[in-house]
Amino acid sequence: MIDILHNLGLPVNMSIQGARIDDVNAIIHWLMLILFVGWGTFFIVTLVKFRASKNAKASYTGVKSHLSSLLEAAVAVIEVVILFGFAFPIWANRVTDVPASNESIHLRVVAQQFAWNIHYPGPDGKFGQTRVDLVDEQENPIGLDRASDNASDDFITINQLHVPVNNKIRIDLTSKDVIHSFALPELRVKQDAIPGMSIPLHFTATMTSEEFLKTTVGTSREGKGLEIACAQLCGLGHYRMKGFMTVHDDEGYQAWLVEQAEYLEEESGDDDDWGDDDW
Amino acid sequence: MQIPYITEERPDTGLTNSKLGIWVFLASEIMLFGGLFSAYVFLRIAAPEGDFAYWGSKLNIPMATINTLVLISSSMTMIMSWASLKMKDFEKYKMYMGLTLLFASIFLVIKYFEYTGKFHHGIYPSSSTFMGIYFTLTGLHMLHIIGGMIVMGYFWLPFGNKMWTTEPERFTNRIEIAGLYWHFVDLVWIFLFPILYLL
Amino acid sequence: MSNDSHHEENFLQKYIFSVDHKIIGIQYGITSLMFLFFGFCLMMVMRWQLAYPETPVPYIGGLLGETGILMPEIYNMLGAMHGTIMIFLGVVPLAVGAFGNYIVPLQIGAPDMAFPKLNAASYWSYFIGGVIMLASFFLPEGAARSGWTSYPPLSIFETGQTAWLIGMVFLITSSLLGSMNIIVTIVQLRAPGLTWFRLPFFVWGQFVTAFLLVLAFPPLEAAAVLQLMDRVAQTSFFLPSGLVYSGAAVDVYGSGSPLLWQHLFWFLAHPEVYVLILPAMGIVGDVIANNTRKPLWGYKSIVYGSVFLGFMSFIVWAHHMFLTGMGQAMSSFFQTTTMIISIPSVIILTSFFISLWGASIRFTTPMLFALAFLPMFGIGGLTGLPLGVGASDIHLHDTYYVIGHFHYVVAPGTIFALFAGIYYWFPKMTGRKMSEALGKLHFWPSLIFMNGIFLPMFIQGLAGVSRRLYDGGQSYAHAQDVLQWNEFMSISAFCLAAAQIPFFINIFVSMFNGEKVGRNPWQSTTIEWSAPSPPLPHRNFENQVEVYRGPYEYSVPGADKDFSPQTEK
Amino acid sequence: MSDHDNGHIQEHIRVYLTVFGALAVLTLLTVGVSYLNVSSTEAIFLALTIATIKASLVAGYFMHLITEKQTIVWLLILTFFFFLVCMFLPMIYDFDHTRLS
Ligand code: HEA
Ligand code: HEA
Ligand code: CUA
Ligand SMILES: [Cu+2]
Repeated sequence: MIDILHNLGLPVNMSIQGARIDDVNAIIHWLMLILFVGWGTFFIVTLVKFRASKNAKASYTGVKSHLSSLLEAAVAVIEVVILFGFAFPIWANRVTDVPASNESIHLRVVAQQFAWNIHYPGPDGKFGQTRVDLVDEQENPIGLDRASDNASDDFITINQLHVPVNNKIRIDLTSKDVIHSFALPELRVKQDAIPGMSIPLHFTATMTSEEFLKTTVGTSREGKGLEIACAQLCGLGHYRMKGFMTVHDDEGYQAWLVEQAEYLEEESGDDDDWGDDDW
Repeated sequence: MQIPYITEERPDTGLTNSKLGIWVFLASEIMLFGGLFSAYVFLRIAAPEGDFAYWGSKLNIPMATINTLVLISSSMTMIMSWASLKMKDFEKYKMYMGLTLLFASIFLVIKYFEYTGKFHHGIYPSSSTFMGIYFTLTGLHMLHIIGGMIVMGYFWLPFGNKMWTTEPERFTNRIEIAGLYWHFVDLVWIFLFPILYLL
Repeated sequence: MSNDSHHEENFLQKYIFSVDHKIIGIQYGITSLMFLFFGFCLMMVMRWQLAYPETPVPYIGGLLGETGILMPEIYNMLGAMHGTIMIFLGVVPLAVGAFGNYIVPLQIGAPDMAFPKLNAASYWSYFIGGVIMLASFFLPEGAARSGWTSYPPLSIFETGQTAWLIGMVFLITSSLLGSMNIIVTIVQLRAPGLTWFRLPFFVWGQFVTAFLLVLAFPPLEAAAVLQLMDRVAQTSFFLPSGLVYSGAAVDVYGSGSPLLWQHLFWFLAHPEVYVLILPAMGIVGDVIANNTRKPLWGYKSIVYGSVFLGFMSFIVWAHHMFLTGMGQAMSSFFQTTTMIISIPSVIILTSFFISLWGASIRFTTPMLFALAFLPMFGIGGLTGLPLGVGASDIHLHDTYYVIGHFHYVVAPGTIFALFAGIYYWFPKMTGRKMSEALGKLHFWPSLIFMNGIFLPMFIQGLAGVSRRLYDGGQSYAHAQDVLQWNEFMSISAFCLAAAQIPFFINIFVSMFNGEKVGRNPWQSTTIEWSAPSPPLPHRNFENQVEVYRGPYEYSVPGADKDFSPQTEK
Repeated sequence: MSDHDNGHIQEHIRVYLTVFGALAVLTLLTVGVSYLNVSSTEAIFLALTIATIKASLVAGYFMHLITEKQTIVWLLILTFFFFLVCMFLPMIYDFDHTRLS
């Protein structure tokens, strides 16, 4: 059923949530198509049939039956079905089934002009504190307070989101400056990042990046991996506020975590200006 | 063809044009202040606990109470000036309208002292969200007062009220319309006073 | 007012500072067409950049800087101003200011608007607002660049927004004055015998629209004042605590909320979109009845439908905000109201369709535009449904799908209806008919190219391409598959521009050389056609009109001609 | 109301004066109440109730709403409804956002 939309451009879906979103999308588009074709046929038939050159005298009363009311009622009923059958449950899943920290991979994303800062809690699974006065665009973009509890093993990547496949991922989303919108088109994830608010979102990827890349073979996007897009106008760099996303298998993810932990180690080694020698 | 129903009422609606016009205008004013009141509530909820109350306590309640009374009095003199016209007593109208203008000016003077008092203490709209909304709401209300004073002043001065001799009915209607506006401004203050000063 | 038409008026009084609703209507019309044209030009520059990113813009490149390449900040300015100009300076003034002003008093048999001086004030307030908006391009700060929605905090940090806000205050004032006037005029100045259900549908459309403007615009005015305070008095109504902007903590009190703006903005802007469509539907209704030579089918349900539409439009605004973190209860509420509001639109559209059955359809130019409105609005409206369902909006929000959705309703929808109105009422305004041949030359290419621009947007939107992208999606991987459409759409847009040339010529040629026609060239029933063309200054009709029947009494059985005007016994 | 005779008006004037008195008293009352030691919900409730009473007096008598024509009453009911909708907006923020912190 979704094929028709895929052919119209809907990207390959690679998340559990996305499948259901695609279902609604397909159903609504079918409804739209049927209505449009139905009405359109009626429209064209009347235009031809009742043109003045053929039908010189109009009828004062016109159509007598009230079939159309039935049709309107039918549209209303279908809408009710879509709402109660799909839309509400999906939304409920989106906002009330947010997994807790301990049953998911829990990350924070702090958007800023024009980058995505991704805050990993490290092995302890707990985030350190952040403070506005510690923000330093070069060295500490989210103002992480290394001295606070749980902060020592936290690490931050810029524009690099790494997650494991088939795991519940939870992201707490916020922004430092203006409103951005965190979008992963292939996972059907989109959520505004609003300063002053921290909004949770969650998803489960069903494909690794590698598998995904195979699906793109032969298309114009061949070889281009997954990306984080910004969907809300956020200034003149909005169009290039792009992040990269990698979905690993479990081993790959663990390996990546270890690698990050090593970086952290190295950096905290020379404490006068850390990170300086790496770049 | 003339525009009908300027002085006499349209039979089926029972209204003159300007009567309906001012009420539609007031409806839009209700929504204007509605938007601001809802912003006030919104911001109050968003602000840290007790923030609004803390800044609110910096306002001067006695001055505002006097101002409330002044404004109520001006509303009363306003309606009396209309009633005087209804009784064809132009001299009384002049007196009551003059009083209304006087009360309105007193209101502005007191507000002036309130504002400058705040400025002297280094309190500006940017000092806190509460102060921001306080200055915005009262400032906008003050603009309404000034607008009303201009209109009423015009009807009070000789060149504005010479219509009384030619078309007394129409002039009386105009005063009624101006009055409706003025009472509305009063009514807004009746809500502003508790939500800004007392809560 | 002193409307004794005997005393001589000089040129200024007669054509510039006139208080005659017809002159004001025409002033509105000319000004708003120029703004539409200007908004169109801005968009063409944008479309050039989208099709050929970072290549110098031909002809006017010199205006954009040395290289002639459109820079991102200018792209954002053009985008914001295209939206603002098209909506607030183009379509609303044309639909409400021009048609509302010119036609409503005539259709209800009134000598003028209820408050002629306010009417003039409304026009001049609009004019000043427009000048401020245009002037903002030449200010050192430049024009607004945070979208027509002006979401804070961006709009507070970016330059150029102050002029936008001040301009908006003038435009809002203008709309308020204008719509107060329309409400009072319709309630008070209906000719004897013209009961509510004898009003042409166009008047109903204007009536509901006027209510939307009067009640929905003030909250935006409030919001504009608050944003102005944030910008000039350093308050922080829309700025939360703890912001860091370009590397430094923002020095304000904080504790505000960016969402407050969104709520107040959409509280206006959703009703606003029905402001764009209701007058258009009104025009379409009138034109269809006239050219089918039969009454509108289900007139009453159309009227109730539009009243209900107006009412509901106040309680759906948050469907623009599903992704701001809305919880279950609220999103369910707004999804439900959004679905409910689609029903009256379906009813109105269905009635229009059914009106065609049994008709004797004349394919005049206004009728062609009105007919094209139906499926085009159909596409636009139907694509509103997946946006109104939260689940599918997750994928479609802020993509080109949204752009496609609303352009279908406003461009081949409203703009076409307004074209229909211009062709239809031109004879009333000038006493001459517009050329049918040029009209058709205008219609067919416009129809084709409109679809050429906007259909591919759905494809791009489904692929997930965000809107407001300076490079049209070049830098994003997921856009690669649909990028080829950009050039196609842009070329269609340039062709659409070319397709407006016959229209332009038609207006000027017909004004002076068009076929002279009598009072009622379309053999119509509504009251405006019983006035001379153009109607008499300051009084419209020779005598007080009286009304004896409903608005669309065409082909009444037993009547001697196929139309029975409302003013004839 | 153009056919009012003087007697009627005299009666109206008495009403106006009474209303004025009531407004003054209520103003003092609301100030007095604000010094009471009640919880903030109660304080809000009291202050708004008194304000509403005052506003109704002004609207009803000074603005003649109680004897006003149907058209205007309906206009105001409609406006008031949308006013309430507008007031509903902060509530949305308050209790139905999936925000943390
Ligand atoms: C005239 C303007 C107009 C109109 C009439 C509409 C009508 C509708 N709109 Fe649209 N909308 C806009 C202008 C308009 N909109 C604009 C400008 C925006 C974007 C703002 C921005 O972000 O910049 C927007 C955005 C927008 C969104 C937000 C999207 C997002 O940002 O994620 C939503 C979501 O619910 C929505 C829904 C709807 C719905 C359900 C209708 C319904 O009322 C539609 C009902 C109509 C129908 C259901 C069609 C019925 C007809 C038929 C069925 C006949 C078919 C005919 C033939 C086949 C011949 N609109
Ligand atoms: C009424 C509203 C309206 C109208 C009619 C249009 C008309 C058009 N719009 Fe626009 N548009 C918006 C409202 C409108 N738009 C809004 C609100 C936005 C969002 C802005 C934002 O992101 O903030 C937008 C954004 C927008 C974008 C997306 C930009 C982006 O996201 O980066 C694009 C891209 O192609 C676009 C294109 C077009 C095109 C090709 C037309 C064409 O259909 C134009 C057709 C125009 C005409 C046919 C008018 C012709 C009139 C004349 C020629 C007059 C003749 C003059 C005389 C006789 C004197 N518009
Ligand atoms: Cu960040 Cu757009
Ligand atoms: Cu909407």
